[in-house]
Amino acid sequence: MATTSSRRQLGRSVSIVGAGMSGFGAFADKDSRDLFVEAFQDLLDHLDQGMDIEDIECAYVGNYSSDLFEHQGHTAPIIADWLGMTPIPVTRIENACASSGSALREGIMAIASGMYDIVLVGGMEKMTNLPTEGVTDVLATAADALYEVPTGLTFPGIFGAIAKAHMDRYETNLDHLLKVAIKNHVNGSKNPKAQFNVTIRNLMERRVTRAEQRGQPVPDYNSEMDFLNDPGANPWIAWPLRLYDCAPITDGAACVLLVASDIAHNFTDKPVTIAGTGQASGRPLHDADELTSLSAARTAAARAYEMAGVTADDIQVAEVHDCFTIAEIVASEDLGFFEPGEGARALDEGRTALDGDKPINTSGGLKAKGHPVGASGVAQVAEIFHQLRGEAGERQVDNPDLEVGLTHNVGGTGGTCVVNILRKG
Amino acid sequence: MATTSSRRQLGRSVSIVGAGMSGFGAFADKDSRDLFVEAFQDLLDHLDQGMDIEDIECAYVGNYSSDLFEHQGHTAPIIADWLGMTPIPVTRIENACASSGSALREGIMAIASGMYDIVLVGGMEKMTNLPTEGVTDVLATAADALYEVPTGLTFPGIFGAIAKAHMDRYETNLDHLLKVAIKNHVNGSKNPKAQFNVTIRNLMERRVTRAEQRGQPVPDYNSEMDFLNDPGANPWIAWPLRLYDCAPITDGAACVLLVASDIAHNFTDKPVTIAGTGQASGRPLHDADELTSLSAARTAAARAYEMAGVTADDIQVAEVHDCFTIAEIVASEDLGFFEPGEGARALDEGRTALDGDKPINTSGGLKAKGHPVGASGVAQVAEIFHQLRGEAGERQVDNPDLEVGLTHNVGGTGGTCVVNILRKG
Amino acid sequence: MATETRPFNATSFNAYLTEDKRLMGVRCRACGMLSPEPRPLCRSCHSRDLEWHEFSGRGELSTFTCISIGPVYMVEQGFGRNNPYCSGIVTLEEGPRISARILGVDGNNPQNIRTGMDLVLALEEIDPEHPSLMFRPA
Amino acid sequence: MATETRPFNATSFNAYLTEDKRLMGVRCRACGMLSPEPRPLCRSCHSRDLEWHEFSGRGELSTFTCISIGPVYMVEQGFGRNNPYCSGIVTLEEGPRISARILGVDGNNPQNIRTGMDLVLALEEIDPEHPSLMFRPA
Ligand SMILES: [Zn+2]
Ligand SMILES: [Zn+2]
Repeated sequence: MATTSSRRQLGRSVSIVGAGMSGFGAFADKDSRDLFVEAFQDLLDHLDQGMDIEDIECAYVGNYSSDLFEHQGHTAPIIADWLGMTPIPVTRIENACASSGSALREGIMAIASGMYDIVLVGGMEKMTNLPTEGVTDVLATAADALYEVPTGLTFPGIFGAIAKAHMDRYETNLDHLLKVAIKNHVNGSKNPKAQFNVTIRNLMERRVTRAEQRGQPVPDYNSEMDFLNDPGANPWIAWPLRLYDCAPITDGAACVLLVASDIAHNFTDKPVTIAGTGQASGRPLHDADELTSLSAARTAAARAYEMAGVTADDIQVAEVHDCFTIAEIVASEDLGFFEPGEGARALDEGRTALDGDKPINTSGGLKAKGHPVGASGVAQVAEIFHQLRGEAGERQVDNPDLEVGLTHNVGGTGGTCVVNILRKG
Repeated sequence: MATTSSRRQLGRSVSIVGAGMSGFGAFADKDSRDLFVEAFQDLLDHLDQGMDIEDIECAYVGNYSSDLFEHQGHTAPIIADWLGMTPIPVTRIENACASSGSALREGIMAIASGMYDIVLVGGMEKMTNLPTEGVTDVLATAADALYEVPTGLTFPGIFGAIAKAHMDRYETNLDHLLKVAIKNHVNGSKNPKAQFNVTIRNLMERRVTRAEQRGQPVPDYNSEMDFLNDPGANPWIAWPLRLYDCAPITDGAACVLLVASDIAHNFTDKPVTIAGTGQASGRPLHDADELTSLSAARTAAARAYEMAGVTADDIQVAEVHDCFTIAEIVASEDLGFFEPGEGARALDEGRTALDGDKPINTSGGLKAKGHPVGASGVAQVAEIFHQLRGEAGERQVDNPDLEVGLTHNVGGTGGTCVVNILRKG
Repeated sequence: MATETRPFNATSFNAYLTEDKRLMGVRCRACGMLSPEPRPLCRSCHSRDLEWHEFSGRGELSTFTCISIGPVYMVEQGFGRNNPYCSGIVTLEEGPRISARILGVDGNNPQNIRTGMDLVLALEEIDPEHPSLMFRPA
Repeated sequence: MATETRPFNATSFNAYLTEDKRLMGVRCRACGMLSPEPRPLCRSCHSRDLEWHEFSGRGELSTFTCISIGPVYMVEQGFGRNNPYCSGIVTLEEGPRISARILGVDGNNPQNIRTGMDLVLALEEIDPEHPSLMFRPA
């Protein structure tokens, strides 16, 4: 019937020329507009050749639920006003925890369409003003309110069920989950913006010291694993997931500046190009093709690889959506980095560590960097931007040929997945 | 610094080839996914040459706050699943009552970018499951939660304050507001999909009949104005606005099918082209340039006119955002149809009636057709689509040269405004 | 059956479950697709020719979790850190899967809960005010 | 002043209002822009060189509405169809406008409420738990 071309090519190329992040953490005094301004100021402060804010023509704001967290809908024009950008068009994009991953795509297409040359894309979430049960309720709205939520399934619960299925089917065990947390905290300890700028070993030592100081029984930990297996230190959230399997509750914002590639050199000598982008939708876990994989991630990755003309083997650094430890293992398989069921072994072999052949979540990931849900997709892109430009400091991947990186951003339990592939230059 | 071209041209032209609407009204049994499917089925049933659903490559869902209305966030993948479209990328767009106006723009840019050829854009809102105070609270989240909402200002309240300013400054009076309602109900009475498919005269007669049947005192109405001035029939909501000045609380959905213009004739012999589109952001009323105008509407209109290469005089039919009666008067001035302060006189002269020289809200507008906020922007586009194709039935504008129509979709109290200009062919 | 004229939506699903004590979903007359969630459009072949279909309520446990930190409404029912509850994915004997609470298992001892075990719908446990699917070991 | 080191945000705004009984906004040192809402970036010239600025609390009523159907928290305070309250836009004597509750006027007789009338901040009426600007006729 209709002619659908198989090409997925942009009418013109789009580059990232700047990135910024607010601090990630718990900030009682800050509303989401304050966090967004902080991220934007960080972007401006690090933009190689500066810019005139008036040149920004359009903006996108990824946000999951200021509605429920702050009783504030319609956040886009507020952000515009707080950035001094009124009356440019500003639009909020919501795809749960993939909100700003999707927002980035809208920014890319807005430029590729010919409508705009310079677009700001950001995301933010202000989460810590609700108690944990309140946050649990809000995050549950990313699942199906009619057929999932009434069964008591929470966001950690659904990933817990994925973990159980993965452990049933493959060699994955509880220790593998914890190893993801240990690795990502090691990376986070090298990231000054991370909510947990600290290793799990440090956290373990602090707990011992505190017990000593208080004259309480001193735990006898021989390793991080001992600490993480102590139910007092690491209680169950949704078996088989414990506290340290879960990304924290975080306030934060991130943004990037996108421009048409033909003007990128007006902003920086080191732009990063959008090589490929893919997004896909998925169904509730009970309707998933597999209980051990997110089909939307596989589809989104396939499209992004095709558009970029690369394969999984070409990816040299990746930020993946480790909202829970199991999610990183599943992501590493869905993205084709490892065969299905081989993610845990790759972890054992240190392949995904900062000095491995496939470094994953150099920023600390959502687990250690923090997970202000609406900001996470763009914060991932900011990390790859810094890695490809060789400016990631202590956590810089040690690879002189670093050229291609990937981000993998998941909404809810796989209802949305966005994969972006970035290339240096 | 950066080179910003002044062109606002799409890389390729985009056409609308189909439109659908659910019924608009109060539907206790229907969730928003049911409403969206109903609108999509209406679209399919009226698509001139049919289509294969599998050809749709991408979709956008405009929705204001299923989060607060249904405790359901992340609606996009649910809509995809319910339409049988998983795994295509689907993204929710939120700009308050302009959500689906903004969604349409994303759909336009997605095609113009070269990424997709065939895109579904819709919107929906399920509002009637909350009591009126609850709806008032939800709608208030479109205003500023920090500096507007705590002062008790509601959504009708802010438009009430605009009405008062307009009456202070210009010749506008309370009767003019009511005349908007009377006109739009006349149009709505000719629209079978309208929530109020009935004139205000009919409503007045029903009230008289009911009083007679019940043996109650029979009101002595000589005209609709008598009826509308009866505080029992038309109580104050936010002075100077009464019940009949306000769009109703509505459940509903609408959608349109966008395609690259070069394949439009695969779907229909009567496509409608996107000639121009503009969006702008605005500030809270207290920070507006004028208390009698929405600056975002003026900016969005200027951009849309420029892109389409037309002026206000060229617009032959318009759907404007009459969330309140005063909003239609202000819109008719902001769009340049009439000079500032002349909107009320134009109404007196019947210029905006169905048989006037500038017919506005032929569908009945938000006032009579209903205002499921996330759906309204696309429902407006559906109306202009039908008008330009000469298929608006009883409410068809009687103009053999009808070629150019406009939609004006406002988020909140002017924080967002989207103006689209459509051209036949 | 008179009930078969109900619209395909969650209201009908819950009414069947709580009033008629039946697990009713839909079947596509065009391609045979079965869905316990009553949807108005077949997601496999996009046909709109669907009919109500009764599921037996028998199935097996495909995966599960035991939740210690629940949403407010589960906390209000007394669940929590010391009393986790089990929810999971049930594969119905007709093929489709569905999410459900799993009753009659010990949330404090998940290692004793066996995936693959047979389950039946626990209709009598369903709260008409807050309907949700509940299964128990067969 | 020690207080001038507070961050430019709503928490500081409300603390000034309820604890210090002052209406504190910001002034741009680069262009002079005044804003009663404390924003960290000048929206006129995009400078980040702002300072706290105290507003006198005097102004005039620019427009208003009398609200019969209020949000839940106003209904809980006894406002409603028979007891509408007045909210409006106040132009501060320093120039900027701001939204506020308007006290000391009869919400049932809006025709007697005069735009242009002088107003003063009613600091004593502000609820520290739910701070919002309140003005009354001067
Ligand atoms: Zn079928
Ligand atoms: Zn300034």
